[in-house]
Amino acid sequence: MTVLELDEINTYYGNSHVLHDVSLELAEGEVVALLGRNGAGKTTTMRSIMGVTPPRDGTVRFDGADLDGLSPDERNELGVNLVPEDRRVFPTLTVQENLTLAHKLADDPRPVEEMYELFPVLDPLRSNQGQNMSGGEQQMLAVARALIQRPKVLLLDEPTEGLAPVIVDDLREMLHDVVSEDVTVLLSEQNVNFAFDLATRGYIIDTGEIVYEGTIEELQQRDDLLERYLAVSPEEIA
Amino acid sequence: MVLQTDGLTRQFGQLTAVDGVSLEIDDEEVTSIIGPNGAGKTTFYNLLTGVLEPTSGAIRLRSDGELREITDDPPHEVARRGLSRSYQITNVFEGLTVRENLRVARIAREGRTLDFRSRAGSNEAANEQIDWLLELTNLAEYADTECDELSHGEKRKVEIALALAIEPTVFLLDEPTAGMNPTETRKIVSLIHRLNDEIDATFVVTEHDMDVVTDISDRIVVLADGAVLAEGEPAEVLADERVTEAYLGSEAL
Amino acid sequence: MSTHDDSVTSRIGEFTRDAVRNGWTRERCVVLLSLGLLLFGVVAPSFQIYLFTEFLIIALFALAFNLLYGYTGLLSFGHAMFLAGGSYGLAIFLQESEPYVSNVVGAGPAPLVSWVLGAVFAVSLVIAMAVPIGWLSVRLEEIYFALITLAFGMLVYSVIIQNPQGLTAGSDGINVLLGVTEIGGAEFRLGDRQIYYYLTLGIVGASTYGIWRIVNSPFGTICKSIRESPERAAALGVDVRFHRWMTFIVSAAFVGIAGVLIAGLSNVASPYHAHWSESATAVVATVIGGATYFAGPIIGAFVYLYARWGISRYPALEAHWEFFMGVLIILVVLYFKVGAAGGLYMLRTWLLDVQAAYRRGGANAAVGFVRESATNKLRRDSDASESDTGGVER
Amino acid sequence: MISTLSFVSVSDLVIGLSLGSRLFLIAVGLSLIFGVLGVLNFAHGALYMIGAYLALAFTTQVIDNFWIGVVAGAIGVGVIGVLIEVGTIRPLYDRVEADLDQLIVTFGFVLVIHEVVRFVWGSQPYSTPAPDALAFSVSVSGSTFSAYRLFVIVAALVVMAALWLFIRRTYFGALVRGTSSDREMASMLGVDVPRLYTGVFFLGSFLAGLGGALSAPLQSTSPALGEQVIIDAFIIVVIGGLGSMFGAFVGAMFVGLMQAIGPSFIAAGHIAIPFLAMVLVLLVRPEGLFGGLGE
Amino acid sequence: LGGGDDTISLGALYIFSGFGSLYGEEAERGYELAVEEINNDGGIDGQDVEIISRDTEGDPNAGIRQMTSLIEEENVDGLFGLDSSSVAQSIAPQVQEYQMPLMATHAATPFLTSPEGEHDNSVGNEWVFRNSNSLSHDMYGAAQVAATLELDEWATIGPDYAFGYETWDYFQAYCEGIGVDTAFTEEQFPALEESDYSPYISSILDAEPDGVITPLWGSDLTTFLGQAEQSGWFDEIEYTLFSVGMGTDLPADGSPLPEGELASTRYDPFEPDTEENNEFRETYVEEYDTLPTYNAEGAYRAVYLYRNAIEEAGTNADEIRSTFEESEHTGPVGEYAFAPETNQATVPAIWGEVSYDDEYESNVLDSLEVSDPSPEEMQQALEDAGSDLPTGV
Ligand SMILES: Nc1ncnc2c1ncn2[C@@H]1O[C@H](COP(=O)(O)OP(=O)(O)OP(=O)(O)O)[C@@H](O)[C@H]1O
Ligand SMILES: Nc1ncnc2c1ncn2[C@@H]1O[C@H](COP(=O)(O)OP(=O)(O)OP(=O)(O)O)[C@@H](O)[C@H]1O
Ligand SMILES: [Mg+2]
Ligand SMILES: [Mg+2]
Repeated sequence: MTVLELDEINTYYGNSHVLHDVSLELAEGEVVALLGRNGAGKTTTMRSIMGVTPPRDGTVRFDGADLDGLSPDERNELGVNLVPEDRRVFPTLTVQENLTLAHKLADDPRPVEEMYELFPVLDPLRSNQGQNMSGGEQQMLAVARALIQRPKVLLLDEPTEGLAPVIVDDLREMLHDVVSEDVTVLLSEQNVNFAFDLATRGYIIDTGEIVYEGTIEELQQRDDLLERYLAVSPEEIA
Repeated sequence: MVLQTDGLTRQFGQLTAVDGVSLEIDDEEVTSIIGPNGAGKTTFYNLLTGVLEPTSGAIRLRSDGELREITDDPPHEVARRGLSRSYQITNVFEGLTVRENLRVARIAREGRTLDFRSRAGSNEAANEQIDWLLELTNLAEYADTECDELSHGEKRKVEIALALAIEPTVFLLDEPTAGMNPTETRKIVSLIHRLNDEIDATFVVTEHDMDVVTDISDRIVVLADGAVLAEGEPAEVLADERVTEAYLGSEAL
Repeated sequence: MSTHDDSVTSRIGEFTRDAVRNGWTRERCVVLLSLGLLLFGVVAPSFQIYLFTEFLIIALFALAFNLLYGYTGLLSFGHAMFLAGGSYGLAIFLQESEPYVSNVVGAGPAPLVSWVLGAVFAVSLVIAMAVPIGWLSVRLEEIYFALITLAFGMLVYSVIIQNPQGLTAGSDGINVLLGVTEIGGAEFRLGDRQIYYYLTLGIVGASTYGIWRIVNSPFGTICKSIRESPERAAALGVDVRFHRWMTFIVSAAFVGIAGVLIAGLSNVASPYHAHWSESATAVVATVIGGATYFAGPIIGAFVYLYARWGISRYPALEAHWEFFMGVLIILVVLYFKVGAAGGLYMLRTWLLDVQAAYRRGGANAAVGFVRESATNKLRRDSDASESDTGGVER
Repeated sequence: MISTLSFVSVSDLVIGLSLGSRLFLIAVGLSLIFGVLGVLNFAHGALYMIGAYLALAFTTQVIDNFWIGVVAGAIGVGVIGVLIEVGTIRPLYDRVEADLDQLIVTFGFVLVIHEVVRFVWGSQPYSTPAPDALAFSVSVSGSTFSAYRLFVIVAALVVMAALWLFIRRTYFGALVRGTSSDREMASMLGVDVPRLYTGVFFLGSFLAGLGGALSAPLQSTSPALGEQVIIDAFIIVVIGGLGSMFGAFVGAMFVGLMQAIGPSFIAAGHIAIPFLAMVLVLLVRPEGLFGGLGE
Repeated sequence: LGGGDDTISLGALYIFSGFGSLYGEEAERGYELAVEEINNDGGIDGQDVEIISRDTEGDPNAGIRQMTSLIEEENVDGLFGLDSSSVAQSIAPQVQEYQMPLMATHAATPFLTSPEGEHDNSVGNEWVFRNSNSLSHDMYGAAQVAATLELDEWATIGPDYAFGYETWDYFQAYCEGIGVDTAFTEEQFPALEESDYSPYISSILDAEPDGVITPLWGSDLTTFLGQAEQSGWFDEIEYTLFSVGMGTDLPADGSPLPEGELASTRYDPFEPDTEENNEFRETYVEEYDTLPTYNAEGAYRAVYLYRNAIEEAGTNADEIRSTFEESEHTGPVGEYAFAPETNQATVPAIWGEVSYDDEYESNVLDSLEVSDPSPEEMQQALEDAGSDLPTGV
């Protein structure tokens, strides 16, 4: 069943037209990768879904309902969560407050303590302010803050950026678990291997247009696409 | 030796973020500092550049041919003495165009910050330098775009260009390729190689991308819990059991 | 002027035709504007000259304020203290030393010489104030900077009110009268409406040019970088605090010049000039004009002063002028995203587009363009969020 | 002129606390709105003035009941605050220079409110009688005070306690600090930002109105009422720490006591004392005595 | 806009915004009443009179801009008004240059009618007139009152600006000059718009003076009164002299001055008991439902001064000026003239005991019998006190 559907959306920043007729579909419980080079429009797509930069035309549907006109918080209410690429942890709130705030705002949240189990690194930092954390710690907190709200659709914008390899391993596993709980994930990544490990289907976006759509297996075979749009050479695919 | 730290320590309350780090960075070397998240890498940079004051320990930098203590110097003086950095969390002049961003660096570099009289951008030599940097970092296309209109990866390149622009003796790059796509990453790697070869620049780089680390490093330092866990030739360090466990995980060779 | 009248008019005609044909280059605009300003002093009704002189002075005040705010990112809520510094500097100098000057240079040129010396003294006084006050204030940023400058401003205000050593005449203020100067048989009164207008025009013009050069100099570029990210600027080798301090002093010095001029215009140095509400004038003018544009504060000062004047001409409005000014301020802020200057800038771009359409396809094309852009605008306004930042000519 | 004092007399203390209490009622709303919106609300003093006028109107012009006047003043001003926020502050949130634009709008409202009040009530000062139940004097160690003055001190303490509980209970502090530091992220996590802001504006304005209404029997009510007081409130908020409720309390009491003691030490300079204190605090501890500590 | 040919236009400069706006409102009532009467009565030589009023904002800078606009844009035939002494002092030299008559109706500083050169601050000139009495009159009266009270110690509490300080200076000088044997002790000058006078009140009570003179006005006075009452002021201080306490504000207020205290005013609606005054008072009460204040009366009388002058001499500014100078005038305050050199109207200050009048729901004064001083006596008093202050009369 389709949970999230983008139908020919066009998004602008002021006068500059960034997304051109982008269409996507996410079925329940699947992990879909959104790949493309820097500036291709991945973040903009996610912001369009979340409603922070709503598309000027085209529709975003969630569970069949048109999201047009809904504010980000209303979309969050429906179960959409975005982990932004620049992390955006609340700088003056402590780790505990960041988590508790997200917890209190959700209808059916996970317990706060569960997050510390998922990310043991955060445990000793409970009373550290967001602004005083290392880059990787912030990244983990950002992911935890989204997960705690038990989202239906999770938009992950480059979640592995700045994470140590061991932590990337952990994250991979964790997302596996998360997906098994029927969470639908849209994942944007520069770390192609990470995306390939998790996703079942993928889209490639380039200069604001979807140029490819297919399963990951197919994509892994398409050296031409990988090279042209993702600039990875086949040997780099583990 | 261009840069030396001596028992450098920094505490935040109970936490010792950097714990007695003594390092010597040699001329023309590329040193990678790796370590788990929260190991203290960025804090170490903040200490070197004068943003944070060490709880104890000393920092010495070679400038004008001799090793000088810079432990208590404020950031701008450290920069003037030849230590330049890029930020892990992008920190560029958002409201300025890419070209203006670089111009700021050039003006600072040339010590013309109090020049009221000439026109900004009228200095031909500086302009050439800026154009060269734009080419080098693949930003020419965005030269006249304001940074707040760039995507994340594009801004990352401005971040590096800024660090390069002040022609330091030592470059401190904090996760330079984070958020860049593979082509760009490769370009940054070759850029580091090139500068290292051509102008004998010294680099200290932190990275979580192991391909980059193995490619560029002459030497690797592993930090864990603020202290040096291992140090030495890349192959040797990466083969270290402790390093695999604390940091590399499945990326281990 | 009279002998070249024909050629001047023909040249103005030439310019105008050129301007229409080739678009408005910056140089041409400046030349036309200067001519207009020079003519203004001759042809305008006397009161309009007065009002315009006041506008020029307030424009300089706001412009100097914006050097600190718009370019360096520091909002000062106490800049009026330097306005007062300038006007009291002049007033006190004239009061205390005019007789001595007269002894030295003779009674004829004394008023002019005293004024010049007084102006120099006043600006030096302002700089002497700005050095320590700035040194302390630039330790703080953002709202804290605004508040500490407010505090210093009010301290200066209360010092003036307390009449230290009988220097400031307390709440009454000091009358400033610019006497008749006589040099080589020629007699003129510096305070004469027209003479004072040209004097102000010259000084404000030169100061504006000076500020324009400063914001476009390497110094100005560094200011902008500090506005955007002080940490990054420091990491590149900029001594941020020192640079802010210097900008503070430069800005104060220009405000001091405005203070000297305002004292001569209204013939009084009054404590009112130091009050925070006077600082607010610069802030309001800058905001309604558009802080991101160099000319923003000038346009804002114009709107502010002429709106006030316009209201005063209608007794029904004058009786409740604060209400109308308040509504005006609210509306301008609400409906002009980047201030009135931004509005003008967009209008200009739009007119040029219309012109281009006209040139491409005649009147029909132009009308078509107008219609299209109107519908586009309506559509864009209905978009929920749009991060159009404007700010073209920082 | 220095008079010999046995440090601080009881009467100075009572006067200082009562001064501080009224200042607190104004400053706390100002601080609250600043903490959330990042806007120094210049119209806060004008809102306080409306509160005083509404109390006056209910006490002497409409129904002769001071307490109803207080309630009406607080709620009425709260509603006016909501109208201002929804109509003119909210459209500016997404501006580049939102803070300053909003500040200027509130400045515009100072002028507008001022004229509207003058239109309705004229410029002449009014005095509001204290409620009958409190219209008697109390003698404290030789000095005479009205019972109402003491009541205001109690009222301020009650407000402080109520706010404290409210903030603790609702996780309001974190919500507010998080939202004010990153509005977009907060909305992505489910914060209805406009509603939160309107709510905060209501609360802040409500407190201003309450302060004005409660102060009415202590001073004359005239259109210029809020002008001086807003500057005092700024000082307090800075000394206490912007956005800190407890700071506002301590700052208000501090300034109140200083104003009470000041005149006995220095013949003039009452304007200067609070400003000097503010400069000192800013230089030594820029975030204010209780700023940056969280709530 | 502007004064056309068929109307006589006069420019009114008052404070209409901010703290002092009550003055503008009161003055407006006064001059509007005058205009209505005059125009109903056929105008001035058949021409309607029109008042163009402008707000000085109490700011010299704004005041001068408004004055310039009135003269140059509106072509007024004369100016009147001015509440703030600092505005008046900066405008005075200007009207001389414009050769434009100015009838000050309120601003009370003696320096306004002290010929330029007499004292550092003097700004008087032949174009500036004042039809109300000045602070100097008021304080001479206060000194006379003090002489009859024979108290040992006097203190003051006044607003922190020139008016507050000048009041205290003149009071001391005149007391010394006419030989009042007393000491001057505590002085307190709280800021304008002070919201709580308690600290100042307690400072004064601590000093235990027998009498206090206070020139507080407007909402400051109202605030002060409430707080003084609550601190037991009126039990402890024998006499409080409210200089111009019967000012603009009190008649309209619910908290009048305590009965039995002493106060002064620039105009008393019941004194002199002439037909002119009674008629003015009754018309005014009918129109505005409150007793006229001195600011209303001053503005009212200024319009009549212009009417009389223009009917006699036409709209030539110089002629108007000399008519002011030469004639005897009459108005609600009684008969008066403008003293030569100073152009100060010979209207004495009125001191009296405060009582409450049920009919008008307002405070009224029961005048004290004090003699009208001549300018020479006042001059003598200041000289005897060794003061360099000008009398301004
Ligand atoms: N605020 C903005 N204003 C104008 N243009 C913008 C803005 N943000 C992004 N853009 C432009 O929109 C395009 C798409 O940006 P987007 O951030 O969606 O890319 P991305 O695929 O996420 O890239 P990256 O991998 O670098 O994060 C880029 O060309 C960028 O320059
Ligand atoms: N100002 C501070 N106050 C308190 N703790 C801090 C502060 N700055 C950093 N820390 C803590 O110090 C530790 C080291 O942080 P640092 O940023 O140096 O890590 P890092 O090695 O750069 O990590 P990453 O790879 O994630 O960027 C972290 O646990 C961080 O939370
Ligand atoms: Mg992106
Ligand atoms: Mg780091």
